[in-house]
Amino acid sequence: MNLDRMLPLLLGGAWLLPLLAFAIIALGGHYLKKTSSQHRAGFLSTVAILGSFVLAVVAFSMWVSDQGLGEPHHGPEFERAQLEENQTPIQLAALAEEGEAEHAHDGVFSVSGVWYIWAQVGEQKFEIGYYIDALTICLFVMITLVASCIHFFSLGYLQEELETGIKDHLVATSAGEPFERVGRQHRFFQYLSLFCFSMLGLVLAGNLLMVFIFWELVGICSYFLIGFYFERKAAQDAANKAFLVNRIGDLGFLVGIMALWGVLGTLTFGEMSTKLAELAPETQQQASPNKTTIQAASFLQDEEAKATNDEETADWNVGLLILAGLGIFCGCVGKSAQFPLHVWLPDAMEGPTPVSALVHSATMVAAGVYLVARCYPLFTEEVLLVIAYIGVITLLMAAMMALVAVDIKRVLAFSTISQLGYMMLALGVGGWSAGVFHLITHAFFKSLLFLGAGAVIHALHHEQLLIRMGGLRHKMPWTAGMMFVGCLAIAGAGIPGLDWGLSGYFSKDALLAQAYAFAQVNPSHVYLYWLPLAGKALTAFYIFRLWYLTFAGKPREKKLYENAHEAPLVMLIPMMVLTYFAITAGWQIPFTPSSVTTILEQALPAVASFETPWAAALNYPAEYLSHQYHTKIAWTAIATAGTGFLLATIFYVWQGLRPDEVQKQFGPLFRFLQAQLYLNEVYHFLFVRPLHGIARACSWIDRHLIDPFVDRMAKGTVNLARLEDQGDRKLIDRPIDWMSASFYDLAVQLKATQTGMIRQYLVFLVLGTVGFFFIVGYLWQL
Amino acid sequence: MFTQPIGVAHYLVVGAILFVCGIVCMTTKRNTIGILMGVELVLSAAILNFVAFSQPAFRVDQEASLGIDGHVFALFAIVLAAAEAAVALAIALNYYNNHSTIDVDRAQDLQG
Amino acid sequence: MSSAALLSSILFFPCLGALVILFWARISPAMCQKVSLVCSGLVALATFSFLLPGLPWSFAPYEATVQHGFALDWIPSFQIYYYLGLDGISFPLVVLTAGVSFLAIAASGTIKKHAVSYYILILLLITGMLGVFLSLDLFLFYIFWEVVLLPMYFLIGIWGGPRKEYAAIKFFLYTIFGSILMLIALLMLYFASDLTDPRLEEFVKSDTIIQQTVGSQALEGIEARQADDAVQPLHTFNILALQKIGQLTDQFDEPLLWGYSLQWWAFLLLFIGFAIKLPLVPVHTWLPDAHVEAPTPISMILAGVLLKMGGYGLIRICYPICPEAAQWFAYPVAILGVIAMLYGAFAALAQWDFKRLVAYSSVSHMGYVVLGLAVCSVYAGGQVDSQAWAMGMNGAMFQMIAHGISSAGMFFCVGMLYDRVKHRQLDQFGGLFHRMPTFSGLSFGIFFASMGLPGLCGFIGEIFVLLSTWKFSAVLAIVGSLTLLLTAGYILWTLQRVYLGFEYHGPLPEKLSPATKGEISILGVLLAFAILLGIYPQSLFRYMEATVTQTADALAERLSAKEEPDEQQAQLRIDPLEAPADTKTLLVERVQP
Amino acid sequence: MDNILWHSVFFWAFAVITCGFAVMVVLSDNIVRMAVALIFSLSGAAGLFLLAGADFVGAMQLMIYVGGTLVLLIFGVMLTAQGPFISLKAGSGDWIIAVVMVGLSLAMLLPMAWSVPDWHGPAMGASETKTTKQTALQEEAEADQETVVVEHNVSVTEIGLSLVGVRTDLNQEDQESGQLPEGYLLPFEIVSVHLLVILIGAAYLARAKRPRKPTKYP
Repeated sequence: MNLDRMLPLLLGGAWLLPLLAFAIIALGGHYLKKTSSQHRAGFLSTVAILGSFVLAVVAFSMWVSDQGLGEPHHGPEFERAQLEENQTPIQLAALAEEGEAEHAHDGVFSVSGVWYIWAQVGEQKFEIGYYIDALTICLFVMITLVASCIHFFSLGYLQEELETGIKDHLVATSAGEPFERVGRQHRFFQYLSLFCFSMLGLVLAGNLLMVFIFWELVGICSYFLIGFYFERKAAQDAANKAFLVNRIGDLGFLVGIMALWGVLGTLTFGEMSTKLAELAPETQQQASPNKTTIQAASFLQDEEAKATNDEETADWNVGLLILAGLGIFCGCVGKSAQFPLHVWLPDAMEGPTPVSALVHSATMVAAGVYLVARCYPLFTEEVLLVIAYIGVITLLMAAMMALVAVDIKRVLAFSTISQLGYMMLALGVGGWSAGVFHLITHAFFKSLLFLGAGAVIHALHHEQLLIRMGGLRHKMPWTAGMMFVGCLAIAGAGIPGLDWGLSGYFSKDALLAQAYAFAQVNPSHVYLYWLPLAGKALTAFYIFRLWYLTFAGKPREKKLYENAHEAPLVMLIPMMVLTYFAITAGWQIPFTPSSVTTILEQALPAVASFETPWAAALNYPAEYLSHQYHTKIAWTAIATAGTGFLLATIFYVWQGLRPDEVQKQFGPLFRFLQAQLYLNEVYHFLFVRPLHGIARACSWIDRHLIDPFVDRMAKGTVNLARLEDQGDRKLIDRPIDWMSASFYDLAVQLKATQTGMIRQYLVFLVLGTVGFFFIVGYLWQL
Repeated sequence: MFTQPIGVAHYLVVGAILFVCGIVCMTTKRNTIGILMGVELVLSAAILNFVAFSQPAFRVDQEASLGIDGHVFALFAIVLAAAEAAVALAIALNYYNNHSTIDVDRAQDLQG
Repeated sequence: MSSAALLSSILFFPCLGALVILFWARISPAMCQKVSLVCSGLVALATFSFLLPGLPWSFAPYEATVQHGFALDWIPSFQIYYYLGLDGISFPLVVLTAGVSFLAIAASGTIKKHAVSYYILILLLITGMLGVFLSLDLFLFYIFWEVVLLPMYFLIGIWGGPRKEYAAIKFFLYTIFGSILMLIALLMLYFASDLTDPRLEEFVKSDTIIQQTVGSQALEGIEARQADDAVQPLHTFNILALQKIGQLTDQFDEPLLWGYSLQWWAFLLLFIGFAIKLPLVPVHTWLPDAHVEAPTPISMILAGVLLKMGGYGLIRICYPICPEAAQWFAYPVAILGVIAMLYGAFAALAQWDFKRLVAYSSVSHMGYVVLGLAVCSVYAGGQVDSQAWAMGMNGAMFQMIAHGISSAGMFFCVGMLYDRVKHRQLDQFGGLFHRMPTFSGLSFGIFFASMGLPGLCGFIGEIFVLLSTWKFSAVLAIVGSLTLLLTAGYILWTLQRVYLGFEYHGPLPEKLSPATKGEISILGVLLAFAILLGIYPQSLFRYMEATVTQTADALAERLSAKEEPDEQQAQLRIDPLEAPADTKTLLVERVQP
Repeated sequence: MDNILWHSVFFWAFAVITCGFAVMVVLSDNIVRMAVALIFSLSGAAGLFLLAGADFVGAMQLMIYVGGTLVLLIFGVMLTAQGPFISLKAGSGDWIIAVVMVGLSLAMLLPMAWSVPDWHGPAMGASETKTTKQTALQEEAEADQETVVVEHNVSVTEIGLSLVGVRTDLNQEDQESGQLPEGYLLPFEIVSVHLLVILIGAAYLARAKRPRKPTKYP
């Protein structure tokens, strides 16, 4: 079989099928709608994505038969490392260096090429091409599979959109009645098909500019899908917000592309590594897949005259490379909803639930993680460290927000943010395959959870508040059961002794093990392990809180409960498929030593970590070295997750602790989290309002130029006099009044901290001490 | 576990657990006497650390131990702890006399 | 068919239509439109036929030279010729002009007042615009430039909105001010030029048009010069000859005033003139008023074609004739471009009038054109990176075409709404997606094209300009890229306020009828072009890239040769790909003792 | 089995006792049970002192703490433990805070305790490498030493002398070099006076008073 020829054909076909469906629906939507009773548009779309799935599977099997499934990386050094488990960190690092030399790797096999020249200026070409390796193929299968399931689910979920008179109870007309509109299922499938096309294009793209094109296209699809119920103000705002926040990230991405173009002169994935190597002509390329040290010093030439000059060029290049890495990561921060650009994702839940399942959990938001994985060789140590820390901040923050969310979809949205944070962390600490593996497992169990939530919302007639649910397991046993599996998967349930568990168990285990290995050799970044571990307890807590509140206990709203019903089969079957994969995605493929990870590891890029002048001298443990910690980490992780589970059970089943009491006790913190750290307000105050201010200022300047100049001169004198008077009042009196008033207010507010509670003072004392040691210890180690 | 010799670190871990127990005791007990008990635990943890640091056999570099200094400080700490207990108890009794309760949460006279 | 007959008939065919309308007794408005439609349709057809391969007059792609060039005597005593021709720079703009004009006339159905004069004027306007892009003689160019001005004045002043007189006179005064500066500059250039320079010998011998017009005289002069005889200088208005003079000789380098050279002053004057037309902040304030008051078809032409005249002037006259001045002005012009981008976007964000918003978006988008042209990057050792500059110029050209398509479409959308409900207040729309679904879908496409969504035409020009700017100055590139965000901001906000929502809450809701077939086809054609250029930009680049790149290369060569590379610098020269502009100063400091 | 160090065994035993009863103190709501658990916890700590070779300090711990302080505490319990006060329960939120603080403090303290390799105990590995170079006879002698942890017991005499200013553990040369003896005479005196003052004060505070109406604060 000729992979070079067949793969582009197959994957290109899989890529273009949804576009075809989109074009047909877009141009012939009117006709398709007229025969609405047969929902043709939906079928067309579904058939297209199924076709893509089939093509992707064929491509996958061709790949496997040609390239094999990959072998787990257990070298001889692994056993040795296991023997010497009680080594000190320094010895371990030395061991890692030693092991790398033996761990030779014959490069990444990929198929790349050009479909057509997009634009050519002089000698510079911009092409529409493809780059296919194991990662591309795995993601193609994952995306088309999840998308197929969700297309089917949508056929059921959006059944009512086929009717001609739909009452939207969330929109009240001026007459006070619910707004009535014509259903538009075909529009939904049109957008969904366009999205699938863009997402597959993003994964298939052969160069960064093409990635950027599809990056924006998935953004606009997300815009359309979030704003599907565009009658609702909230949906419009959410759609705008999603696109604009993403644009902020994209600006960074663009800067990254520009910087990369400046330093490498190419944006094609296939050429990047060669160009990177060219940057350092006398590279000491160690024969290692995971860490190639290109020392800045090697830029130095022999000739004295050239030396300083070249060094500066090298510095500049490395600086540009860091900028490029940070810029590209900035794009990923936007798309993957990482802190501080995560604010759009919770609002994006305004879209229909299948959209949340597909776009805002499984695929589009994972595109950021994909891009980081794809551009991995570009990232210097500083950038990776930034990625890791952003990931940690995100995962903790989002998990805490999920603790207090009351909307079932929002809990899942925060959970998505948190899990994306885990992936970023894994990539940041050198766990390339762990991060990508978690991307894939997460896609399955999170879309399962979202579809479950969709089934619940569908059954309750668009009720999303957790506090109005409860006891639904009697009415919807299948949904409850499958969602429970999903919860177990996201919490990473498994049995460490037998090395058996759901998919999330394996991916999170790999991820935490890598973080632990990283913390072992970089003691100053030990929190990169501790905090994710703590996050795991939170994960288990919030996800089971969701399940208990929805399905366990007694029904809280009798009327809603009475009308609830199990989802129809067209919705249940996709969920079953996803359940199957949520359970098994992490398992070994029968009769082989391989699993999804080993297939992915075929695409493991060689990391050229530049020893930059500003480097914090980090050690990146090779990923296979972290295998030795798996058992240890698995126990720890299970214990942590178990704590979270236990706590959730104590709270919501045994009612040993009372949630409302806790809520009262932590009132301010609770409100702070529920308001999403007031970030929306802060952004509004810091960015949106100043921007509008500048805009108004620009407009104002124009009008002043329009005004007759003489006119202004005539009125000038009078105005001057008035201005002086006003100036006295406003510029001198007002600030002084304001100052005194605000000092008084401040004092009144500060008074509240003096509660007089002895035990509370004690808590502050302890937290302060711990914080002090944290800061001092951290700075010291730095 | 039992084949490894004991080092300062082991004592420190025990001390840390005692310390944390003391802290938790102080923050979760509303009973004045309970808080006093927490204080005792915390002091006990500190004394334990003094003693551990003064034993040269507990560490690789035997010269670095505190020696007799640690013992003397431990003694002082014990004595002061005893004195502190006496005074604190006196205060607690007084508080009880005045407020007819030993619930510290009621003692909010310092509220701003 | 000879080139002369072909180009002239295309150029003056609209005038013929105007004559027909003029002498057709008691013609009805509908008939006027039909005649003009046929007339401009034939022109559009003719220009589009240049794109087809195989025809005897088809325009050859990947070709840098002038095609279909010809010159006829006009005022030979002042070396003024009727010299027309097409090359990669003018050809796309001619096609754009013909296409947008046709669509604008098709959109003129609502004009009932003084229809005869309206269509006569609009046909004259088309001739003027085509003439500006076709003429290669500076004097002819100037004449057509002025010909455009008057019909536009009347079209705004008679068929405009409530404040039409104010807007028309403002437009007229602004533009005439720029024209006067231009006139001074081109006379300066004319009198400083001399074709008898020996350095031009090769050019004079090879260029057929020069041979045809003043060739013998020039060659005699050159021979006399080489023999050290005194000769009368031979001035010229030929734009290509002036470009060669600017690039090959130092005739424009003489100091003129306050220590600045002639070309410095010429550049400044020409730049101001073109910047007003473009328009560039701070001389842009005629644009919002003119757009708001002009009727819809005129807005389409104004935004779609007229603004491009400024950009065309810059890339055709300003930069090639005055390369050193261009380098001197690189930073100020680039900064002005970035300011225009940001300022226009900010001002658009603050507008409540739909049409004003679109007008300001034009200011913002034309800023890219200026920025793309200005990026002559200078590196250590006096090497100018012609690649980056070519990329910027190409991006600027592409941006002009793309903006011609998207802004015409946007103005048409606004005009459609205004025709129905007679207001343009953004906060009094909403819910149009329910009432006019097809129209809304097409408008979304057009607006997204303007927003620079990849896959549509607006993206390519922007990304090219920004990429080339990065080589010039990273800071400007980063600041400039903020425009992308602001553009997305105002476009999305506008779409939300106008199209989304559940009900229309403005006056005259009963008038909101769905779009007619004609309106849909106008928008559909524009959107189709936007998509075509978006997914396959090479379809445009293939025609213009060679010429634009050649222009950039020639300029870069001139500038590189000008900077005397001394030995040490040559040694320190580094690959332009790897070194930023900023390191230049650093390296130079290092070299000097 | 031969390798078992009984010192370590006793250490773990006492450690479990100490920590276990300390946790009991925390988890118990009844004040009387807390007091009992505290007695055991402190006794366990005393055992740990003895294991660490601090005989005198251990004895003092038993006498003063377990004997004195706790009697005092129980005295207090009896005086105040009436009806509702025996078990005052804290709210759920308090427990959450407590768990967070446990986590934070342990996350800070435990890595710190293990962060210094010197503190991990006497180096057994070092002596192993030594044995390869030595003769078999010496090996036997060393083997005995290996299993027995050499402890340094501080005698009461040493402590007593140091409290009055005579340091027996320092080199004689250091003492004679003209510097002041580094004893604890001054601190000892200060502590003594301090104790006296405190006890008088405590007695004053706790003296029987006429019952008074609780002051009302605004």
